[in-house]
Amino acid sequence: IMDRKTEARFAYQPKVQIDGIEPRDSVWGLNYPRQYQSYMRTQDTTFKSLYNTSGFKDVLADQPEMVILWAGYAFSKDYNHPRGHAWAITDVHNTLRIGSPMVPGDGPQPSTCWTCKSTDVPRLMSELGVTEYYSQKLSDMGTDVINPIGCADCHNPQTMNLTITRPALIEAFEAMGKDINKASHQEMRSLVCAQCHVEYYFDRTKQGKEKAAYLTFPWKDGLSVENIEAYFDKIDFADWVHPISKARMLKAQHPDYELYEMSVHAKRGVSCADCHMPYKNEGGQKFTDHHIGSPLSNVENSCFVCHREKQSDLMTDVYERQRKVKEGSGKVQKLIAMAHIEAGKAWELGATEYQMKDILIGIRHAQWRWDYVVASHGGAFHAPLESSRIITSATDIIQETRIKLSRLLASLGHNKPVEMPDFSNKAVLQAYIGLDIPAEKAAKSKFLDEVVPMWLKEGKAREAKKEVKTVSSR
Amino acid sequence: IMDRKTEARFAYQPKVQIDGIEPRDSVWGLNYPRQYQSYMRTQDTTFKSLYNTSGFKDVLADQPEMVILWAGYAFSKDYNHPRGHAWAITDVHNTLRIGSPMVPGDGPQPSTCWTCKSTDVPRLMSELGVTEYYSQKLSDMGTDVINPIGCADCHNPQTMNLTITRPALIEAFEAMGKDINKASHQEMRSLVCAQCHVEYYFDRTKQGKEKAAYLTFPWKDGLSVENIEAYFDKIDFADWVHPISKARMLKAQHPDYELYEMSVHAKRGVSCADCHMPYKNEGGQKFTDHHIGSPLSNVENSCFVCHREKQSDLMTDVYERQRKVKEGSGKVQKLIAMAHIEAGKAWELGATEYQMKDILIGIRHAQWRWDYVVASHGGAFHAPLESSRIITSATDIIQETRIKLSRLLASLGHNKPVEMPDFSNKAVLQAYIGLDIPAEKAAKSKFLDEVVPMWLKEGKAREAKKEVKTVSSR
Amino acid sequence: MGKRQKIKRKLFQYNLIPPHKWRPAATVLVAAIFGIGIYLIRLSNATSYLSDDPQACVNCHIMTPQYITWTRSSHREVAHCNDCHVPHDNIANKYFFKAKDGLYHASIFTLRAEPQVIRALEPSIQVIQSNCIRCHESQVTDARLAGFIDNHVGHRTDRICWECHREVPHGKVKSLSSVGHQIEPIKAHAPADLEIIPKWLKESMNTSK
Ligand code: HEC
Ligand code: HEC
Ligand code: HEC
Ligand code: HEC
Ligand code: HEC
Ligand code: HEC
Ligand code: HEC
Ligand code: HEC
Ligand code: HEC
Ligand code: HEC
Ligand code: HEC
Ligand code: HEC
Ligand code: HEC
Ligand code: HEC
Ligand SMILES: [Ca+2]
Ligand SMILES: [Ca+2]
Repeated sequence: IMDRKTEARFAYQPKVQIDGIEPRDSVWGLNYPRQYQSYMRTQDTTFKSLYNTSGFKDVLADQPEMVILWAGYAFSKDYNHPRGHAWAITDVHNTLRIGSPMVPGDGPQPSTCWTCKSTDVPRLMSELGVTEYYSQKLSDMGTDVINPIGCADCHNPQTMNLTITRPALIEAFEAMGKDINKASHQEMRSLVCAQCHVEYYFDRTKQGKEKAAYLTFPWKDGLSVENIEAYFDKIDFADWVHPISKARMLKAQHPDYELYEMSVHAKRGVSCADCHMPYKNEGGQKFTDHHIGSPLSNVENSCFVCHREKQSDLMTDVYERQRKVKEGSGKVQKLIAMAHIEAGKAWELGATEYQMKDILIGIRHAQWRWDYVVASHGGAFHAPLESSRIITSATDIIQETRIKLSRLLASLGHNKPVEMPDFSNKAVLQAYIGLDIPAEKAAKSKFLDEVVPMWLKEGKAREAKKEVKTVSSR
Repeated sequence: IMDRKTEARFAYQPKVQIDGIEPRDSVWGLNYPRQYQSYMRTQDTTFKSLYNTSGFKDVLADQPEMVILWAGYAFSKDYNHPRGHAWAITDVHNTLRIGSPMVPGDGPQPSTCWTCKSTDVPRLMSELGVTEYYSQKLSDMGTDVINPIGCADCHNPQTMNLTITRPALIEAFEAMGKDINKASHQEMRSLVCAQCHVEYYFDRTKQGKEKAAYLTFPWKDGLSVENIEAYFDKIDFADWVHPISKARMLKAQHPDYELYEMSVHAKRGVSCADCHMPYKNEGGQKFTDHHIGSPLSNVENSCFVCHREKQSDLMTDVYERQRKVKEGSGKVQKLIAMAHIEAGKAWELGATEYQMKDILIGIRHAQWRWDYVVASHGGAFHAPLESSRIITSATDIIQETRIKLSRLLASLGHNKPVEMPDFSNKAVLQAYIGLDIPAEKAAKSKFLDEVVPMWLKEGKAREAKKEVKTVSSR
Repeated sequence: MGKRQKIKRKLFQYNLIPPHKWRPAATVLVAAIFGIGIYLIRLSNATSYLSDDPQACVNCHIMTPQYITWTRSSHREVAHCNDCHVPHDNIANKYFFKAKDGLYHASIFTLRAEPQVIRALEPSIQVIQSNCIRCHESQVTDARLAGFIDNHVGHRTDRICWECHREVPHGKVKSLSSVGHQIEPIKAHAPADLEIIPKWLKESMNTSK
């Protein structure tokens, strides 16, 4: 009997022994070939649904007014739809947002940026210590971070149990007075994603850790958009100051988990993995499909577990909800862009800080709320009503602000619509806000030719030294 | 076999034979006591949920700004939450909206008002003809309309099949190019409700029927709020002209069916009766519970058929959706009220028709959309996302309009917020718009004392002459 | 379709084609039976049994409780009678079971020998059970859903599903007298000219008064 039990636990034959933190999926893959092979398919960028894609669509080209919204912030240079996990490192290298750091220590971004991109991160954190890891430049770790998101981010190598490898999530739970160790397995099937698919900010004021760009999730007072807004207001945080309107702005980054938690699926206990990593049958073996991507590429395995509608009905369910939310968010982003420019005009005409105070708060709050919905690429389906509710409130706030602006402008002698740039052209708008994209692209091209290949080469050489222990067959 | 077929159809023992159109439920009740008794429970006004009630809550007292929205229209005098079907006649008698018509032919409202209130309506329509029925005054039919909504409105007396007794629904289907006779039984379980729980208007331009206030559902170009808005714009229809803003206004009345059709429940084939008239077990007998009211008074029989959540979870599902929609609608109604008053100020300061044109269209459209959502008391749960989407668009439109207004006001020399009356007091606002409610109430009291008892007495006397045929027991 | 072939094959299989010398007599007999048969078929709407229309089953008033409880159940939109009560492992088996079951029901019904309380019999219990599993396989075996329901894995194997899911789909109380009036127009009984709009209204609207 004992024998059979062991057999049950090791129905598979481990080929290699995984020691410590092993960042290379290919090594794990020797033991778990099905999961590995399906995970490798996150390289595939061909799937397209109505609004989303694995194909790395250029969001700024699609909706150029975002360039105005993010003027003065790196997102105005470059922002794309996400693609599969396999691309996480490449896409960081490629993005204009990190500049073109030709030598270590160069460039605008801190090491913290790597946190959600690589299995090398838990390795580095354990080697350097968490605070030290957060205290460098992105370019300092170019040769160290070479493996995209993978097994080691979510799994305990000994037991294969799901595990949390990112301190920010653990700390966020602590801040809320919760213990993540108490999470059920079903919750873990979402929490592994919540390590990355969440809104974050860099705390540079942490006592004794002032040098670090300390990755923090602003969940202390709750997960709703209002709770987080109030949290940021209370600590008077701003990601940047908008050069046109001078508003102290917030950037919302992919609050997928937070919005999802407001949905009926979450209330009914459905986890991210239920839809994005459904069970799959291959050669009589059932396993979790690790090809994480749009569930719409795979409705039969994902939605059908719980819903017996026609596939086309489930697709239109998703599209209808996305359309209804995007109708409002598409509208409000244009209004916010206008408000920035109207505020700029007001400053130009001599408005005072005092006159602008409420207006700037209005712009900050409206854009924060809009971004919260839009930055969550799945949100319009994950939590359609909550998304729509937030968009309603953003619309109200920004229009109230624009009424104040129009009164202020009138009092400054400008009682008519403010002239706007052409909102339909990304390049024109980038020039309008003073970016020299051709120059940035030229630098990037040099960086990609000269620096990145070296980073990868050195990194691989370092790894090659680490030995892989094979397990002798019984 | 022949024998058994008859047996199947008359498994019960009818006590009376129902001839022609029998408006009295008590007569039908002799044959179908369970359905009758449960239907009589619509008299019960004790149930209260978070937002709705069977208790006839005074909506204007609750949200006084509506008085401004409906200035110049009867709804500014009196508007209540609905209560059970049993009250339909009483509530028409009581409402200030019909005035106090002391003699036949008096009063503001046409006979068409009765259409959705009584089983006497099919009787009268068959006696007078449809157009003739629509061509009188409400007060002309005081003695004729005495039975509230009942069996004869939804059932064929011979077969008990569901049936459509109101021409407006049949004509609306024709206008859409559909044949209502092709409706499935499951669709009929919603369509009987769609005879009344729908948006309507009185067409006074029907060729050859110019004297009639011809009840019409504006569905020709589709059921969405935009479709219907476009339909009304095309025929340049207005329910009334707002005395303050001078906007040509539309009133949306209870588009319960239309909004419901946009929901996921409708898409999955759920009908009104599934939730509002669930199956019930009494003494081992199963029957359709005719106590139509809030399903929240009866979650076990209604939602539990399809959902196995905790009752409290289903309740909060409903409340959460209602709260999220009402957050936006509650806000936008105040903004629209402000826009009316701001527009009034602009006229006062000498604005021209030309300057006001777009502004008035904005007010018309925003209020129409807001009303569409709010007038459907169930809408915030029936179709939460569609409701929220509409509220977003109403918010955008009214604020855009108010920006135009603030520019116009500034150009007329008034560059500051317009002074508003106290939005928190119904009586104050009614006085503000020039209503003399105490006088109207006094007249109503006289009407209720002197006229209504006479109407009912004469009506009962007329009915007493109609004989009820009992069926001899076999 | 191959329906006719299938019947023929079945008939052969069970030696139901008479030997040569009996053929003339048999032909007459068969013709007579056929005549009455057609009449009966029309009267009882037997053709509808070949379909998956639930209304087929309600031809017998005896099925009314099951029919109307089903129309008020969560399975209404997703499973018709035959989805549960007929085997779905292969098509031949489906029609064979249907024929057998139908003949049995029909005889009992015409003989008025139906029991006061109809209950699912052993063979049909097996059919139903396997149909529950057919549709819900992924749900009841999916390890990921085990998290939702304590002990479902254990419990589902040692008994029949509706021992627990008693309301699926007919509910607990199922006698004929328990369900009162069935007002959904059953095609078999409804007059051909059944219309949703009452006559008086149609006339009134036509004369456009
Ligand atoms: C270690 C961080 C990390 C974790 C853990 C993580 N993600 Fe991601 N995810 C990312 C990043 C970064 C991207 C974008 C990669 C890119 O575009 O280069 C991404 C992309 C995606 C995409 C878009 C894929 C496409 O083809 O468009 C989906 C869907 C997704 N993740 C779902 C999940 C789910 C579900 C989980 C948990 C089971 C999860 N992620 C866990 C960081 C993470
Ligand atoms: C808390 C986790 C986290 C941190 C910290 C983080 N990212 Fe990401 N990143 C993600 C996720 C999740 C996605 C997928 C985003 C989506 O769905 O839009 C992503 C996507 C991206 C992409 C691909 C999509 C695009 O816009 O082109 C790039 C590039 C990127 N991140 C760069 C950065 C940089 C630079 C930083 C530091 C400033 C950073 N990330 C910090 C989680 C993170
Ligand atoms: C983004 C998070 C994430 C990443 C990355 C990831 N997994 Fe998983 N893995 C999961 C989740 C979630 C499950 C499902 C756990 C459950 O349902 O019990 C799972 C399950 C498994 C299982 C259990 C058997 C099964 O199929 O359900 C194995 C083995 C496994 N993963 C191996 C791997 C390997 C090998 C890699 C790298 C190639 C990897 N995983 C990468 C999240 C991840
Ligand atoms: C593990 C179970 C599960 C999976 C997988 C699942 N759902 Fe659901 N879904 C539910 C539950 C439970 C509800 C809530 C309704 C209820 O209580 O019956 C729901 C509700 C819905 C609704 C109505 C909610 C709304 O926003 O209007 C839609 C639409 C829907 N699901 C679509 C999908 C689609 C599309 C997929 C696949 C991408 C999917 N679901 C995957 C269980 C699931
Ligand atoms: C033709 C396919 C089919 C058959 C056969 C079937 N079901 Fe279902 N069942 C469904 C579908 C589809 C749903 C709805 C699930 C959803 O909305 O995703 C459902 C829902 C359920 C539910 C949840 C809803 C409720 O009413 O509680 C239970 C329990 C259930 N079935 C049990 C059974 C049992 C027991 C049997 C056998 C007697 C059975 N089912 C036979 C397709 C089927
Ligand atoms: C009920 C099913 C369901 C659940 C549960 C779910 N998602 Fe999604 N998710 C979807 C669907 C459907 C889409 C839209 C895909 C599309 O438009 O092609 C989506 C989109 C996304 C996207 C954007 C993908 C892209 O290509 O831009 C991300 C990222 C994502 N989900 C992450 C998550 C995370 C993290 C969780 C858990 C917190 C989660 N999802 C839970 C169904 C689900
Ligand atoms: C002949 C017209 C008519 C028909 C048919 C009709 N209703 Fe009504 N309904 C009304 C009127 C009028 C009221 C308001 C009565 C009052 O407040 O005096 C009402 C009130 C209600 C209420 C509020 C009850 C409460 O206690 O708050 C509900 C719920 C309702 N109806 C649902 C339905 C449903 C479901 C159907 C179809 C099964 C239906 N109605 C059919 C006219 C109708
Ligand atoms: C197309 C059908 C229809 C017509 C025509 C109609 N009503 Fe109603 N009426 C309803 C329904 C449905 C309700 C329940 C309303 C709700 O849910 O708010 C109602 C509710 C009422 C109520 C009770 C609630 C309240 O506001 O106090 C009164 C009084 C009333 N109507 C009077 C009238 C008058 C006066 C007219 C003519 C101007 C009229 N109705 C025309 C369908 C109709
Ligand atoms: C607002 C519409 C409406 C009114 C008014 C109404 N019914 Fe019904 N009735 C229905 C609906 C819907 C059904 C369910 C039909 C079905 O599911 O097949 C029904 C079913 C019935 C049935 C069939 C048996 C059952 O319980 O399902 C009887 C008998 C019946 N009603 C009698 C009456 C009597 C008597 C009255 C008056 C006291 C009445 N009804 C008033 C809509 C109505
Ligand atoms: C006859 C079946 C049926 C009845 C009765 C029913 N529902 Fe549903 N409900 C569904 C179906 C089907 C869905 C869509 C989800 C899916 O496809 O599984 C749904 C979806 C939902 C959702 C998610 C949709 C959303 O808007 O987010 C909620 C919440 C819900 N139902 C609550 C209720 C409540 C509360 C009641 C009772 C008042 C009720 N339901 C009655 C079948 C039903
Ligand atoms: C899925 C279940 C469901 C369906 C289907 C449904 N309703 Fe409702 N309805 C509700 C719930 C829940 C409420 C909210 C009750 C409350 O707040 O107390 C409601 C509220 C209402 C109200 C307002 C009642 C009041 O007291 O103010 C009316 C009127 C109504 N519904 C009519 C309809 C009509 C007409 C249809 C079909 C077109 C319909 N409903 C379909 C669940 C449903
Ligand atoms: C979801 C599966 C399912 C569907 C659909 C279904 N049944 Fe059943 N049926 C059952 C189950 C389970 C039983 C056994 C109930 C018991 O023994 O308590 C049953 C029992 C019966 C019985 C035996 C009497 C009784 O009530 O126990 C009859 C007769 C019957 N069904 C007829 C029908 C008819 C007619 C339809 C279609 C209108 C139908 N069934 C649809 C599952 C189903
Ligand atoms: C000619 C009349 C008639 C028709 C048509 C009919 N039944 Fe029956 N059925 C009966 C009678 C009589 C019984 C009772 C038999 C007994 O229990 O001895 C019965 C019993 C049953 C039973 C319980 C006994 C068993 O076999 O387990 C089921 C299940 C059933 N029927 C399902 C159906 C289904 C499904 C249909 C439609 C395809 C149908 N019936 C059509 C007359 C009929
Ligand atoms: C010992 C009792 C028991 C047995 C036997 C059993 N179940 Fe269940 N089942 C439950 C319980 C308890 C639940 C959870 C409660 C619920 O959701 O209704 C459940 C839930 C379900 C659900 C999900 C229902 C939902 O609301 O989403 C399905 C489907 C289901 N069972 C199907 C089956 C099938 C098929 C069988 C037979 C193979 C079966 N069950 C046997 C007790 C049982
Ligand atoms: Ca942020
Ligand atoms: Ca109207």
